Amino acid sequence: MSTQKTVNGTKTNGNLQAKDFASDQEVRWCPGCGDYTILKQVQTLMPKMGVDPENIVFVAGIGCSSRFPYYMNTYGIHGIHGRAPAIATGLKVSRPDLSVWVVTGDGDALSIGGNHIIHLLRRNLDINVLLFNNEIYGLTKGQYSPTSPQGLVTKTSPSGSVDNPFNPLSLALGANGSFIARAMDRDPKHLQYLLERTWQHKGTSFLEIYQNCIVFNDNAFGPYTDKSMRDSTSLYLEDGKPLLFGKDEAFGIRLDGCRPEIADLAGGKWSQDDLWIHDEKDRNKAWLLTTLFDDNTQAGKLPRPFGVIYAEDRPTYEQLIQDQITASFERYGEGNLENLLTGEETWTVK
Amino acid sequence: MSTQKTVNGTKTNGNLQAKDFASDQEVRWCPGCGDYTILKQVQTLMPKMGVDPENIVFVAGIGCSSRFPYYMNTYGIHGIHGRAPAIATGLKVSRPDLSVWVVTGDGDALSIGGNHIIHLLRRNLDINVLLFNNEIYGLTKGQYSPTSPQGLVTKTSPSGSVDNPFNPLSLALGANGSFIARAMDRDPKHLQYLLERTWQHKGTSFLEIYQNCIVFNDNAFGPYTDKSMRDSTSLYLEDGKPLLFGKDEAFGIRLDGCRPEIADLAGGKWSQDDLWIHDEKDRNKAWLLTTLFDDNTQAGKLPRPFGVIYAEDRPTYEQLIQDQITASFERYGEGNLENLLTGEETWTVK
Amino acid sequence: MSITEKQKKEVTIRFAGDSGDGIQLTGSQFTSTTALSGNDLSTFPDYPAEIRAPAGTVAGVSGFQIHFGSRAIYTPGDMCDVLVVMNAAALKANLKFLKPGGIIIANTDGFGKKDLSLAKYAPDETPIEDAKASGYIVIEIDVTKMTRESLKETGLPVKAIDRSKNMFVLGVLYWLFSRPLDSTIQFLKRKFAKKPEIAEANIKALNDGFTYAIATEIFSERYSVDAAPIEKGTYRNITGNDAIVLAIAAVAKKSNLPVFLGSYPITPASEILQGLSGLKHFGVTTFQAEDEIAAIGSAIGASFGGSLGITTSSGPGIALKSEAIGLATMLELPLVVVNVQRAGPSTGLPTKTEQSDLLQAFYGRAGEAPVAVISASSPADCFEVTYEACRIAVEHMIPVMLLTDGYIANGAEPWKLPEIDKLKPIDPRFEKPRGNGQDDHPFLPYKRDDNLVRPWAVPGSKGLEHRIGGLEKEHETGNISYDPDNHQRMTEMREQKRELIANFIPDQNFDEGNDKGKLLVVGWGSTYGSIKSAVSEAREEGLDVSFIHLRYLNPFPRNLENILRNFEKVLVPEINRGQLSRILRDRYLLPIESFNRVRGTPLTVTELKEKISEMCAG
Amino acid sequence: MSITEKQKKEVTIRFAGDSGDGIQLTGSQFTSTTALSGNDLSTFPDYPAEIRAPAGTVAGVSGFQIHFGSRAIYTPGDMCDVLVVMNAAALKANLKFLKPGGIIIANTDGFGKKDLSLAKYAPDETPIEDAKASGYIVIEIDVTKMTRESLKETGLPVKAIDRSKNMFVLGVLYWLFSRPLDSTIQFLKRKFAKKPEIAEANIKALNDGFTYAIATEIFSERYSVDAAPIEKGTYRNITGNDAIVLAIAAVAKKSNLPVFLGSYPITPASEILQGLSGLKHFGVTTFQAEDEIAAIGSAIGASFGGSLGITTSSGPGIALKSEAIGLATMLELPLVVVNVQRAGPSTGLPTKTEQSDLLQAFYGRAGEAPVAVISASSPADCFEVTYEACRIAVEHMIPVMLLTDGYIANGAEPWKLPEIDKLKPIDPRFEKPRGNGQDDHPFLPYKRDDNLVRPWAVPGSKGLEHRIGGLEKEHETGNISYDPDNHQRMTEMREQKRELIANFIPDQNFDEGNDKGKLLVVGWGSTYGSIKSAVSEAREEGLDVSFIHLRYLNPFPRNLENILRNFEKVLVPEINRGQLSRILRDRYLLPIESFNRVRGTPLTVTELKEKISEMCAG
Ligand SMILES: Cc1ncc(C[n+]2csc(CCOP(=O)(O)OP(=O)(O)O)c2C)c(N)n1
Ligand SMILES: Cc1ncc(C[n+]2csc(CCOP(=O)(O)OP(=O)(O)O)c2C)c(N)n1
Ligand code: SF4
Ligand code: SF4
Ligand SMILES: [Mg+2]
Ligand SMILES: [Mg+2]
Repeated sequence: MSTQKTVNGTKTNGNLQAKDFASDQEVRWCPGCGDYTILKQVQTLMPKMGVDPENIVFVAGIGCSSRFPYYMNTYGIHGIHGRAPAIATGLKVSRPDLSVWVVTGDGDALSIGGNHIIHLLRRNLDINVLLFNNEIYGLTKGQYSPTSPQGLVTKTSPSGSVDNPFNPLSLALGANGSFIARAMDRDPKHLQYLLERTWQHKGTSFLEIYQNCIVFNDNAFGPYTDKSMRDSTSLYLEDGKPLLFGKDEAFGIRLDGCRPEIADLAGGKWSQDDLWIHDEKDRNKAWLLTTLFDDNTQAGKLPRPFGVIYAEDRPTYEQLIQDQITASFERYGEGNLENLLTGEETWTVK
Repeated sequence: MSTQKTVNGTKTNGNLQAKDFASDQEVRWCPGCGDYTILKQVQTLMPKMGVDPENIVFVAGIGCSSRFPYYMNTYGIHGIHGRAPAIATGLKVSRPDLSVWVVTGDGDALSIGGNHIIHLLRRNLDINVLLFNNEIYGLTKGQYSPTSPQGLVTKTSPSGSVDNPFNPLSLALGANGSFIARAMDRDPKHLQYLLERTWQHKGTSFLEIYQNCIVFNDNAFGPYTDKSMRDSTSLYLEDGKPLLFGKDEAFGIRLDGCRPEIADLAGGKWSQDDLWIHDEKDRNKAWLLTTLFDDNTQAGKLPRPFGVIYAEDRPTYEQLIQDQITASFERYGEGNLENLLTGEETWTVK
Repeated sequence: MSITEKQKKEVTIRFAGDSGDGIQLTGSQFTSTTALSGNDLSTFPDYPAEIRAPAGTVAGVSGFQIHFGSRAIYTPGDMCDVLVVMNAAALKANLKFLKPGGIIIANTDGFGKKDLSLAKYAPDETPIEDAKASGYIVIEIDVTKMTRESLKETGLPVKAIDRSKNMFVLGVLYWLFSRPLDSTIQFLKRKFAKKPEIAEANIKALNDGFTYAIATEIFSERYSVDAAPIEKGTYRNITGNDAIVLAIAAVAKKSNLPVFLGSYPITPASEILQGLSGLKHFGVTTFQAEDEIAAIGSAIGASFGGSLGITTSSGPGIALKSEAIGLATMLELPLVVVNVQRAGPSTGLPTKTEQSDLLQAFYGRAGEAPVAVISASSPADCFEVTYEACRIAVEHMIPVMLLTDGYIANGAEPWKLPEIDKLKPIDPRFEKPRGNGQDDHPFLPYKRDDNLVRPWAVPGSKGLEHRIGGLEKEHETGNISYDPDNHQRMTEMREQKRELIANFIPDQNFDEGNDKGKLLVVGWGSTYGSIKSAVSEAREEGLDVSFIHLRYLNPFPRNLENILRNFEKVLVPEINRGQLSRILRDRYLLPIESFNRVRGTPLTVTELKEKISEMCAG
Repeated sequence: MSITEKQKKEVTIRFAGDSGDGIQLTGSQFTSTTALSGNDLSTFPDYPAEIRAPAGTVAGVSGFQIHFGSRAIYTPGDMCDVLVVMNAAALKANLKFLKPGGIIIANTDGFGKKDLSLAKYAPDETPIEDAKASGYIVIEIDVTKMTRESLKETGLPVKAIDRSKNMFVLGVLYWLFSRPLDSTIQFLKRKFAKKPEIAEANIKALNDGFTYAIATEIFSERYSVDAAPIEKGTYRNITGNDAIVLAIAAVAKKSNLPVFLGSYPITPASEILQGLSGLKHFGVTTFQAEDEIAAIGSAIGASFGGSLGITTSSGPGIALKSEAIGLATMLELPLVVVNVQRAGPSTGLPTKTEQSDLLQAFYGRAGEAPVAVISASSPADCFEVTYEACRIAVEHMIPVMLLTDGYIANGAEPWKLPEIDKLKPIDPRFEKPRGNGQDDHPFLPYKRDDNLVRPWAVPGSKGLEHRIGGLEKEHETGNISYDPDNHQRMTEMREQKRELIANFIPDQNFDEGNDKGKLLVVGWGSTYGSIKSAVSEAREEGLDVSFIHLRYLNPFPRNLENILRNFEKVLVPEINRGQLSRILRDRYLLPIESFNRVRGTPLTVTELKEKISEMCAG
């Protein structure tokens, strides 16, 4: 019998290291699975937050990715399929002091859990959502998911999936998401940066992480991670900086009205000054960024953006509720049970 | 005992009139409810479609609006709360020959049914969705809905709703909707036009209809329907035409890059040539249109658009499935049961 | 003509009119006055299924029934003595509830040609004359005319004047039942504090109705009903849903636990969410979720965070929660699931009552997922039962299903205010955070106490970090375990934990009769009043019948089996197809008989009494 | 050393190794060859819970058990005679399944230091020596070395060579059980048709394994198992999930109905969706929905449109479908709901087996929502049962819940191919479109026939336009009705319609024993094999025990009560906490005993036989 590992009571977060956030449970993903890197990066982030482990909760649904909480030496719930956002919402509304994380997969979040995700996003609770997108159902052994590309042959789509996939970031923006970003397992440094941003954002942070399922959908993100291609297919966004990509940043993106197009900086026609300058707060342009990618596997097409696509400050749901609670106490005072039970009209039998 | 009314067998649609599409069931909405107009306009549309009544099916969830099928003299299902898109999907996939309509409310479609709606939109079945948005739960007597404005006082939000509402059209666009439009009960002619467009579109048509709940949320759309205000708050879109609004079309909308702004045509600074020309096929601009409205109750702010915001031709889900079925028959011939049962390896006991 | 004054032991009145006629208000005012007069009483509102059906139609009729008396009253009455109808549709919809020879007070203005046709009477029908011919006593009053007459000096517009019609009628009834007007007058002053002219008009109409009844001698008899022998104390009137709201506030106060309600509106449960949404200053947070699954999910999340998580719904919504209830049985966190049952299956008859979710409560989950089940027998009983449900959930770390139904949710009865100090304490099993000491033993989230209850380790507690989930867990450590023997053991423990609750609930007592004999009637839930009335009437007739009414359904009280075995026969009346009777038959192998009806309405005392007589005779 | 040839009546072999070792393939090849040799057999794969646990660990062990014999075989066997282990973890995980004194064939190359440590053996443990010391016969083969030796001339890379290790072992086993190699050789040629060098290598390894066994004289005994007396016919091997797929294709063909499957993947039901998704040319359309609710919703929509709607899932997914199943009971459309049960509650042990969703199938809905329930007893039985479920759904316009479980879903056994012509006809109750004739009677969508079945009126049929929904419906017209008596009547009719199915299913027959006597064992579902074995063994020992196995659970066969009453005692063995036994006790008030285990595994014959002996003695 092994016991659940608990953080040594004497350490406060300041002294902790990534390994202190690893639980004693054996990590059981397939060798080579992208989930490992993400776990490592999350564990690396934890000490930076300066939040004591007992004030952190990881909530997950069901899926390979959703096993995540078992491996974190914090509080954790491995819930039911698709419902992590709902569980996390109840937790965060009632415990705004906690740092709450949702770990979910493309099936968990966007198939069965689609409704909860979009409602979480519009409500804007301060919850960090890590969506491990491997464009497949891993745990159930290889059926297509709502992010699988049309035509993907899987166990349930022997002649190719006919489903037009979701664009998770467009969906999140359409659902009034206040923080929308994309990372990949194969670029751990950038992932680490985005995890930090995710955590820093006050409100629902939606971080899509491209995650390779080596067994059932290997190399789905090859175009963005393979050395040979990634320069021309991946665009790294930086706030206030022009949109540049390609080997030696030879290309940029400019806007012709509302239409983005590639500007070849070598040609002499365009310089960096002509380029679209990324503004994380511009919701209209955020839409363009989420939809930029549709053809990007083909040469000469627009690249796929990674980084923070949109970040908006707006009140969190739990704050608005806390405000109402405070106002309620101010207005009525601490509830008087006797008065409440008595109500408006009574009579007495003697 | 009254029997369910059936269309007289001798008439074909060509001879039918709106009233032939009214069932014999008493319509039981509150007097003055916006649902009546919509029912009338739908019944008016029916004969125009040239589809025989037996080939039309109305599917609904639960809500005041969802009682709709009972009043149509076609086939109909009054399902369970939020699930009409799922029921309609099974029907349409298996019976692509039928004209399938989903009637739903803001609670039915966007609260409990949110997941099914977004999946319907991405899959793009040729189903016509009429979303009766009254920004309230009518049937359950007045709780706030996911489209109720923040701050609305209802039975479940005595100090005002803290929920940031969905923008149904942004959500639909984010979910890859191929046809997105908005109408209102109080402009029946325009509604009739949009119903026609809804029906004509091949793919999932998403028509949001502002509908007044006279009992629990009266006048929620007053700003767009009241004579005194509607000129400056409502923008009627026409494909290929500039965006004009205001009394005597005195104002237009122009685009400063990606930022829409009001152009006062009287001032002399701007003429109609400077205006944004509506293009139903432009998805980027469609996003701008869905988000145009946020401040529109205040003077001088951007108006709210009505009409077809976006219309895209792309293959329907049922067509893609039919294609696979055809391909399957072509490739394997009509399935041979004996061969199938036999499988790859058998042995015989004598 | 002289007027006879008659003493009555009990009376049932049914008010009926169009949804716009203020019937519910009239009813509740009559109720208040009756309560203040010291009668025992029970009421039931009968709303139309539609929000606002077209005025004047049968679908639009709103009803309110009150049964009061100088003896103990348990039901709103099967049939009424007096039927007040404001229009033809109201008569059409309600005549079937009037006792033979009963009194009809009819607003003749509601029986015009158009009214008759809206009510779907045939053109040549004369319902009032027909009623007289059938032996009913019909008192005809042109209420509209009399009210307009009464208020013509007020200068109010006719529309406003017509809104006082119900007060005129109430005045008539107050005279008929020898009631004082002052309570209603006070009420009207309060209600229309900001519109004194409206208050005045209503008060005048009320007074004039009263005077009208004296002056016109339309009645030959006048009634009085003495005060009932009621337990001493301070009372208020309460509906079942309101009682649940109050109980939850009481739990928050007494347990010092924050309470979190995750819910999604549904008839007839919505009022609980509505009521609690205004009680933030009692430590109750409400969350209107996007659907029932999110509602229970959020409640589970809140329970993990150290709140008492509650979720409320009705049958179809509870069905949606099944999977998450299963999760809660694995997590072993406190959770209260309130099911205000309605008539099913599926959407069924959403505004009508039924008790047909009992088997769902027992068995409606995948796998062996034991929950506790408890039920309320009347509107007032909802308070104590809800309190108990919360106590059990917290102290036993288990989901508790609380069953009420549309009938008690909307029905009202007098409720004796509880003494707050005497409410049972509620004692959460919180695990203490680990300090820095050497001797801290490792934290074992699934180490159970003598009652098999695991500790509640709340985030924020240092040293108790742990992970829980729906996969089978290893005994004590709570780690995932695929071990066959462990699964057997944990399955048994979860079940056993539920059974051990029996040690923390009272033994079953008798509501009527002796502890052995010929016939035992066993009830549960909202049928209490009907059964109580039927059994006590049968006993008055000398029949050997006893009655127990179960509050705790799973586990049952420890002495239940003994009680059952002391009777020759057992009868279980239910508003379903015999669900409790199935459970008892399985459990005790006794030839239990089921008396059941699914008519969307309470069981009638008459029918039930017949069945009792029959069984006592047989 | 001479080799003894021994005749065996039955043998159980368990293959075990790392997930990468090709264990399932080895097992299924041994199975094919055994089947071709005319033995009766039963198999069970035992996959790891993880997709790919780290190589060499206990969590990563994959197992395959086959039980075969010259007599009838009903289970894959409680314990095995021969255990083949490819590494230390495989031994660790599986030694408990080996009979005392049994044979271990161990790949010594899998017992290095690293292997022992990965398998979590203590550093000083020597599991092979320990096994010998405990009386097991251990045959040690360095399979890796021998395979590399065997294939060194092929020029294949070592990695590829090592992939043939399993064939080498299979060769050894073929020798040990006197089996021909040709079936596997043919298979390898087919499988690697495009890579002949790989085919050749595998064949060589197989041959060399066989020769190695002869040459090295590692065995002192060799076994043969004669053909079993099997019913004549053509057989194939089939898993339960595959049998369901085939049955649905057969239904589509025989009924001429389009079949629509709406499903969402879930272990252990996914293979049905997967299998059917390739059968479009059989008239089967599959739809992978966004969740379980959409899955059943789409199936209901398709049924309304004239297809046979089917939905498949496992316990937690079925829980989510509860509300929609309720709708289907109101709509009275054909619907088949397949529940491939797994060990619960909640996520439970998703890859393990249990029968604990029976009460959910009976009662897991709001309101009185009767459905038919039917269950499969073995992989092959899934074919006929699925066919029956579809027939009942179509002919009685009712949702049918079909219960199987993880054990029969993944387990395989020989299946005698059915004669397609002899499959029962399936006859939908389609309503004819209305013509132009004067004499057309009005269409009444809820007018029932003698079996209380309503007509199926499909969109596209002129003159049959109608609206249905979840609100209570008026008898015959199907219009919404709030009438109390109508609700009573419709509730009874829906129930009665389900009961009348009893007239269209066969009487219950006996699987073992006489039709009266001391002890009757009643089973259902996947426990068939274990019970059959236990009862037949007990009967061989002369015990007075009979056995019936129920396929039709709701309604039960008409003669069930009579059967039960003819025995002194009744025992119901189940892999749950006694669910069928509850139902039978309630129904027949008989003191039925429950024998139950929830260990995620089939019941063991041994334990069950003990219980039977005990009851026969008592
Ligand atoms: C109610 C329910 N339905 C279905 C399942 C089966 N299931 C478990 S995980 C999963 C999908 C996992 O896909 P994803 O969320 O993308 O996670 P991944 O395994 O790819 O990380 C499914 C369908 C379940 N556990 N519960
Ligand atoms: C499963 C379930 N949950 C809740 C309900 C209760 N309910 C019925 S309609 C409705 C909301 C209706 O709102 P909307 O869809 O906006 O329709 P409206 O009445 O406003 O037209 C709710 C919560 C239900 N019938 N079923
Ligand atoms: S199946 Fe895919 S996602 Fe799951 S653990 Fe294996 S590689 Fe990772
Ligand atoms: S409640 Fe509102 S939406 Fe419903 S029928 Fe009445 S007015 Fe219409
Ligand atoms: Mg995935
Ligand atoms: Mg609404």
